[in-house]
Amino acid sequence: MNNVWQSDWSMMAPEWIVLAAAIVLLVIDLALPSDRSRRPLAWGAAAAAALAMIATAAMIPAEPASILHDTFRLDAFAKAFKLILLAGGALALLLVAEWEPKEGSPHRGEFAYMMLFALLGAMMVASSGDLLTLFVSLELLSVSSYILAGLRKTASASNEAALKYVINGGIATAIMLFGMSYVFGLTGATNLGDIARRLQETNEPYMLALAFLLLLIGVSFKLATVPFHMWAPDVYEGAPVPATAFFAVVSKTAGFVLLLRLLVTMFAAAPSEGREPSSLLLSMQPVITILAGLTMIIGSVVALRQRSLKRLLAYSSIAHAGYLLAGFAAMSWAMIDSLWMYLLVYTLMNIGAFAIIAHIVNETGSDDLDGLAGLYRHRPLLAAALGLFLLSLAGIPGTAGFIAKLYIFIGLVVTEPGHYVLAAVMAITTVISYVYYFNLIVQLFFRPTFTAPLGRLPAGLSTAVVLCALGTLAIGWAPGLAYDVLAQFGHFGDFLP
Amino acid sequence: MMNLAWIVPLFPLGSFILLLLFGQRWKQASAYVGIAATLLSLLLAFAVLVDRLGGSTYEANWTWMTLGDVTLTAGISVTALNAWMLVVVALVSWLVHVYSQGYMAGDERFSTFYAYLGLFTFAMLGLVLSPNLLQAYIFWELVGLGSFLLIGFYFYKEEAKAAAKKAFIMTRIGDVGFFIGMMLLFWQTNSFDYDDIFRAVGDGTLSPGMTMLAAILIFIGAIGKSGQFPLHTWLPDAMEGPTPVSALIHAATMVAAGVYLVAALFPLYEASHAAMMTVAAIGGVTAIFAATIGLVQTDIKRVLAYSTISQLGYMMLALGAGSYVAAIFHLTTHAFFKALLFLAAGSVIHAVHTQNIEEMGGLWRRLPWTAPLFLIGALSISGVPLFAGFFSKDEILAAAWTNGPRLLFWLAVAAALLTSFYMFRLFFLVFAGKARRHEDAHEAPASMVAPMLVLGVLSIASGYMQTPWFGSFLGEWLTDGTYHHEAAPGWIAVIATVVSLAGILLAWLMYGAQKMPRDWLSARVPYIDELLRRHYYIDDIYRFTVVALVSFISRLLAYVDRFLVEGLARLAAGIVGAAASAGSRGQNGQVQTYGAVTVSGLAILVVIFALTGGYWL
Amino acid sequence: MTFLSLLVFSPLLGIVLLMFVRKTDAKMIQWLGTAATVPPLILALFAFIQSGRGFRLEQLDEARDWVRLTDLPFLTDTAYVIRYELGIDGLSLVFIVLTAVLATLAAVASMLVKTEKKGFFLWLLALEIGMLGVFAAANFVWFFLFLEVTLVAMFFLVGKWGGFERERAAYGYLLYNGLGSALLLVVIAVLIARTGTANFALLHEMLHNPVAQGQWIAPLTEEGRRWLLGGLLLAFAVKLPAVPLHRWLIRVHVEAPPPVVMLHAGVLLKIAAYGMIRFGVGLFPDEFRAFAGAIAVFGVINVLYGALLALRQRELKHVLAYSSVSHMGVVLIGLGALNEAGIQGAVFQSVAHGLISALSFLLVGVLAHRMGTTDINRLGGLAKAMPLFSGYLLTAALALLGLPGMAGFVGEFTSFLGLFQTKPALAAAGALGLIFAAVYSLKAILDITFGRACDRQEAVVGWRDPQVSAASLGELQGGVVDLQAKEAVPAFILVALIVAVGVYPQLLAAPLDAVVETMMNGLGG
Amino acid sequence: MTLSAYLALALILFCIGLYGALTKRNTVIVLICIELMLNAVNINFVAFAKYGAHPGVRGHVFALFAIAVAAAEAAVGLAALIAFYRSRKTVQVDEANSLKH
Repeated sequence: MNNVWQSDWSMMAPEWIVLAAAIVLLVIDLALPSDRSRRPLAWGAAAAAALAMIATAAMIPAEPASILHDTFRLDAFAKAFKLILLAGGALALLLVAEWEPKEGSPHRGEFAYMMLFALLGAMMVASSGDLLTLFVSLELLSVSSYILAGLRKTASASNEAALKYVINGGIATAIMLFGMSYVFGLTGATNLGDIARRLQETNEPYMLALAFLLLLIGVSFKLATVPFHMWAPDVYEGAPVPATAFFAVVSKTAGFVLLLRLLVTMFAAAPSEGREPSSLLLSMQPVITILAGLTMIIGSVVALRQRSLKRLLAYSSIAHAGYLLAGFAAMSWAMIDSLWMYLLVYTLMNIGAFAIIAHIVNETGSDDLDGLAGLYRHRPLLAAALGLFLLSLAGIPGTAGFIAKLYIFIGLVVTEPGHYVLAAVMAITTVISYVYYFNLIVQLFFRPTFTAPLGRLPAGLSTAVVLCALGTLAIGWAPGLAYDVLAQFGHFGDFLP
Repeated sequence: MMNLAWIVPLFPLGSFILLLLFGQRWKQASAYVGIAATLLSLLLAFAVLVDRLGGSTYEANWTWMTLGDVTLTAGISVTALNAWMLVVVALVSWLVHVYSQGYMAGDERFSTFYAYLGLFTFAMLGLVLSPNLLQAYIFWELVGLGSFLLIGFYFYKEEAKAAAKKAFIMTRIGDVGFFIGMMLLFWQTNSFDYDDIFRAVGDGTLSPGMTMLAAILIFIGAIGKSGQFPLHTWLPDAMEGPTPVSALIHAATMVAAGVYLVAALFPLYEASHAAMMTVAAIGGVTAIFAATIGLVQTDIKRVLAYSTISQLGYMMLALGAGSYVAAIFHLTTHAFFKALLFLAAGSVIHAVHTQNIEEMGGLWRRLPWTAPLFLIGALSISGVPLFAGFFSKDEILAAAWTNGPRLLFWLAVAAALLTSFYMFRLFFLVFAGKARRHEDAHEAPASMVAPMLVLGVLSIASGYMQTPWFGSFLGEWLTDGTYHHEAAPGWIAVIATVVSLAGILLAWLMYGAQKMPRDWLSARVPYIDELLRRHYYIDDIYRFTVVALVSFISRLLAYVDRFLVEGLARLAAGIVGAAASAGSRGQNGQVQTYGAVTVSGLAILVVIFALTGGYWL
Repeated sequence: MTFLSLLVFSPLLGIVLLMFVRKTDAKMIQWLGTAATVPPLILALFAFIQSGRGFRLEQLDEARDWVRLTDLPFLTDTAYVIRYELGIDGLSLVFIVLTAVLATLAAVASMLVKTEKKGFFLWLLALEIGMLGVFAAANFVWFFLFLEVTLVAMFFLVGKWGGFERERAAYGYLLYNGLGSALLLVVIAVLIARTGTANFALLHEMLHNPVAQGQWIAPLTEEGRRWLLGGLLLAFAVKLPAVPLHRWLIRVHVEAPPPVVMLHAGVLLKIAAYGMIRFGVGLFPDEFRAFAGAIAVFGVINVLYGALLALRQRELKHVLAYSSVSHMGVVLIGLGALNEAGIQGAVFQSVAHGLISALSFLLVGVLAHRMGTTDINRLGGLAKAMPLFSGYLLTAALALLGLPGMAGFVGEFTSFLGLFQTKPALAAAGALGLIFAAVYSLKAILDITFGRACDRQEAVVGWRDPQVSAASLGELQGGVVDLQAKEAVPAFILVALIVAVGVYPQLLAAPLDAVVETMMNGLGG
Repeated sequence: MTLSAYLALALILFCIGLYGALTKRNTVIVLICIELMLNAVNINFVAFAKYGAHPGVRGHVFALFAIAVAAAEAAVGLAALIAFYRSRKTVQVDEANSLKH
């Protein structure tokens, strides 16, 4: 084993960039006079995330490798998902830059670097090869997120959101950690590869299954899927919009990364007590299927009754988590591919939508969906962009949302036997989701306006909106762009250690 | 000339199109377009007929549509029957075109009238030239269209609207029978061509059952179009149309199309005794049935309409009795004398501006041309010897005697009696007696009288085509010389003469000389009178059965549609909505509840796992 | 060749140009919007004429790389490659010509739309792209893509420019059709997943050639195929629509602006017929046989149900809506017959109903504009004041009831001809619909045009169409204006087409013949 | 002492913590109960490290990390609670219910 100092630290270049940026910003924030605007700090953070993204992209051709006793892995999976995390993070930071709550934004500097820390945690999750680093980086993400949720110190909704987030997050951490302790107990190892190997020889199926279920429930907190989805609407509603966008996108992506790293790596080959000799993961497929179905149904049905845009998107994100979980539940060869594609698209369309909602909240102080009424009349381009994101969220062809959803569908039915019920549930919930997405479109385009015209979109938001819109359209009409990138990762053949 | 027969219908079609496009501009001159077009048709039709006299037939087909390996064709065929009908139709049509110039003068939709006439003539000529059932069906419906348009010509009258609608729908009912029969024949023989169908009938490809079914179904079409019982009710109402239209369409040509159709398909019918009996029975019943109603009508045109129905029944009876020639013979003579009667009636209406015969009287002297011509028509239809109707009716009675059931023969005789009675009741009420009103009534212009004159001549002359004395020109010709006149008992002619004269005498006693009280019968059996005046309540029966049933089903379905179908959709939406509300309420803001939900989810999964031992589902 | 791309996307040029027109310049928008529908019309007619002269349509096929979903090593090079593929045959061509013609006429008829014309035309052109694309697509993914473009465009056109209940109608449209589409998407996903291709020709090959079946990525059992076909049929049954899935249609017909209904009834409903023929009969001929009986029964139910309900309606748009249900039943009857006549009949009926309903709704638009209402009870005797209009309306009614010599008859006749050869008793029951068709169309149209003239003020009291009311209320002070030349021209063109198809159906039969024959070979007889 | 005794203890402790976290009204108690759950996990780790199938030091290390993280979480939790208290003047967790439905 090589010495710490002989490790190839350049593999961690993206992480270093983000970490360095976070620390530098922290220092600057402390040093800067309090009357100076912190907006440049957020821009700097976004730039850092973008830089880290470039660094990650530059490493795509590299062979998979690991350092620090295999606790940090840089395989195709890590690179691919880091790209999405960084893209989501950078875009969310653009929202931070234009964050203007009505009580003023004295904590924008903190907002920027805390988000960078959270992003760092999410990136480390993607690269972790060890239960310990996985746990610690996850907690870095979580704890930073709690702070992000409560950043509007004087706003009671924000405080409440943070409190709820912490309490539920704590419970989730405890449950997951409890599961981890059983896995550790069965194998005595913390390295994921070692665990996987030793689990093959274990003869404690019940404890193993219990560990699996504990881990699954723990992870479902991050995913915001049934049964651990209920915190999401409250927290999304109470948190500042950029934080909400971050939770909906980066946190969720990190959750799926965790799901794959943790459950697939460890349990794909673990024995089970099923009818025929198969792996524990496969024997748990029905559970995941049911949870995915419930998530889709609850997310899309309850969204029908929402008036708050943030809350609505929270339920919508639950439904989307259900689609993603369905893609996972299918366990076809397209699983990771389809999740990556969906998460990429999901990031673009969600951040785009949140950027416009952020603008509306900034201008009107409310996120009621009436605020959208008649937007088309004064800000046709803005309305068109939001319409595009909503269509994409609804999975209408010609937008990125369709092509990603199609791939999930294909994954669902390519297995033998196919998951037709899940596909049907997904199809029906998609149609149910039309109701609330198109309800927003109706507000945007059909209804007369009640409120004063919105101001122009500030630079940060418009950058985010333009990037997301271009991405959504480009992937919708030329999905080859995204799939060619995906093909670079060689179907994550090096995923299992 | 026969290869040019396809041009015959095109002249009126051209007239229709031209008048539709330019009629508004040409106004009264439109008549000349129509008259010229039909005259050209008539001349060409004559030429074809003359050509046909040589004995050859002609048939030409063009591809109309290919359906895989089946090719449906459109074409023309000139057979004896077709050529004959062509001339009859073209002739009557031309005469009506001429007549209308006077009758319709001053109407603001004059050109439209001529356009519609052209359309109708086109369709009717096309119908008689059809070499196959499909084409016949197409033109069959198109003549219905012409009839519909012309009945509804006075569109602003509610009665005209209702009559037009009724005419179309009642005939449509029959047409569907035709449609189904035609389709069945195609199913069995893979062809619509008359020749192919006849061949299939001949070589037994078509089973007897199917033959009967198809024949009867097609006959339903004929029932509808020819106003046979029980689909006759539209025809009297159709008198809402202008009178020339009644003459052309609802007396001479279109209503006879049913007879023509059965005649054209005669080999099919001959193959099925049951079908023949159906035709005969319907014809016989209609003949007497309509004649009885005709007794009590007070509208001049309605009397004639019921008389038309009755006479068409005669023709059907002839066909059913197997005498194809008699049917066509009567069709021809009827076309002439009934057209004459209608045109004369039109002239009367033109003069007195009413159709109610109770308000007429003593017009003999005021209408010096019309009255005698009407008399000729009446004599002819009554079957008075030496007039055309006598010969054709005699032929039918003979056929009914030799081939049909006895009952039908006697029904026909009774109908003959009634016919002459109501025709002369009409004649005496209109022309005899004292003038009641209309001192200013005057004779119609020459353009109206001239066609009547021609028809008057034909109403006498046309009978001599087929007489016991001068040979059977028509029969020989229609059957390509294989016709042999079945010697009917001589007394039939005597009986026919006696009953017709008896009818006239009775009418004279009651209405001419007024020796007998008019309410002689109605006073004694008032319910019969009432029954007749209400047309046997047929319309009411329909209203309370078929119409009520359809509207009941329709209302039922409307409820199904609104409550069941829509209800299920709303139920689904309601369930989703209720679930949404429930889910939304479940989200109660209590963070500990959220945790509890999670933990119970976990607990459920663990318990299921523990119970099933990993055997999920 | 890029002919088809040009054909499908040429309205895009109009969309781009329209973006630069001022919102208030109604005249310019109308002119430009109409002009933008002309290029596809010219191209479509050109293709139609050329194919009539023996040009082989396969030469127009286009393919371009679009996306390769995965390049897993165990898959062949062509698996999961979805290409941008357009290609037409006689069947598609017929529908493309129909679309192009109706789109232009609908654009002309849109002059009666007064509010937000710019947006209206943008969506109308988008709708046209979608419709053209649906018929030109040679690939399931692109078919679906274009189908959803029409869905969104229709949602906007109905929801924004419709009557009082427009949003409800738009939602009904969206949800019913969305469900249909979602089901279709599942079927498409299964087909792609199992065979690795979305191309129609390749799919056909994969499904029928035993050698190709060896290349399947996952097996597709007999039962699985039946399920797929069932899903396809159900998806298209929603869009057709078949009773009892028709409620959305009624609302859309009533609420949508008439030019949009022209396209909706004229073309969009036909996508279902096209889909059933192309995918149902084309891809699953053997399985289709098992469904044929049920389809025919549903067809007859549709015919009678629609017709009987149309009898009761006193709102012209309702009558026409239920008559659409009835007429689409004839399409099902043709399909249920599953022979050459039947399938051609289904296509004929589709085209015929397309033309006829376009004519009807063109006139409905004019009527609503002039009288402010389409309530039959409030109208009457219009033939006096508007003779030309009434003539056209009567023509439409006659076409609707299937008068021979007009297109509707050809469709009905051919469909029934097909069914009579397989299920004569059922066909005879369906033929009763012909009677009801005569009753409801004449009842409605004669009550409007014939009889005593209505009091105009009285008629207007019931106006309910906010889009037309503003404009027409002003004109109401004056007398009623008959059909104007610019309105009469599209009506005349439609009548001419209806008569042309009715008199000489070979016009349509010729391009279809080869396609139908190939399908019949697939059916094995 | 056997492994299972420790495991049982940990499980009981975990359940007590969980019960408290879900039922106690005072937020401070709730946070303490969450700490209890995390400590149950630590018992598991240490027990496995000592008596498990593969004894070693990894379990101890993991427990140390878990303690550190738990402390961080508790700190943030209390900070959130203080902020909440400032705006609502209560520490009752069931009164944190303005965001719902």
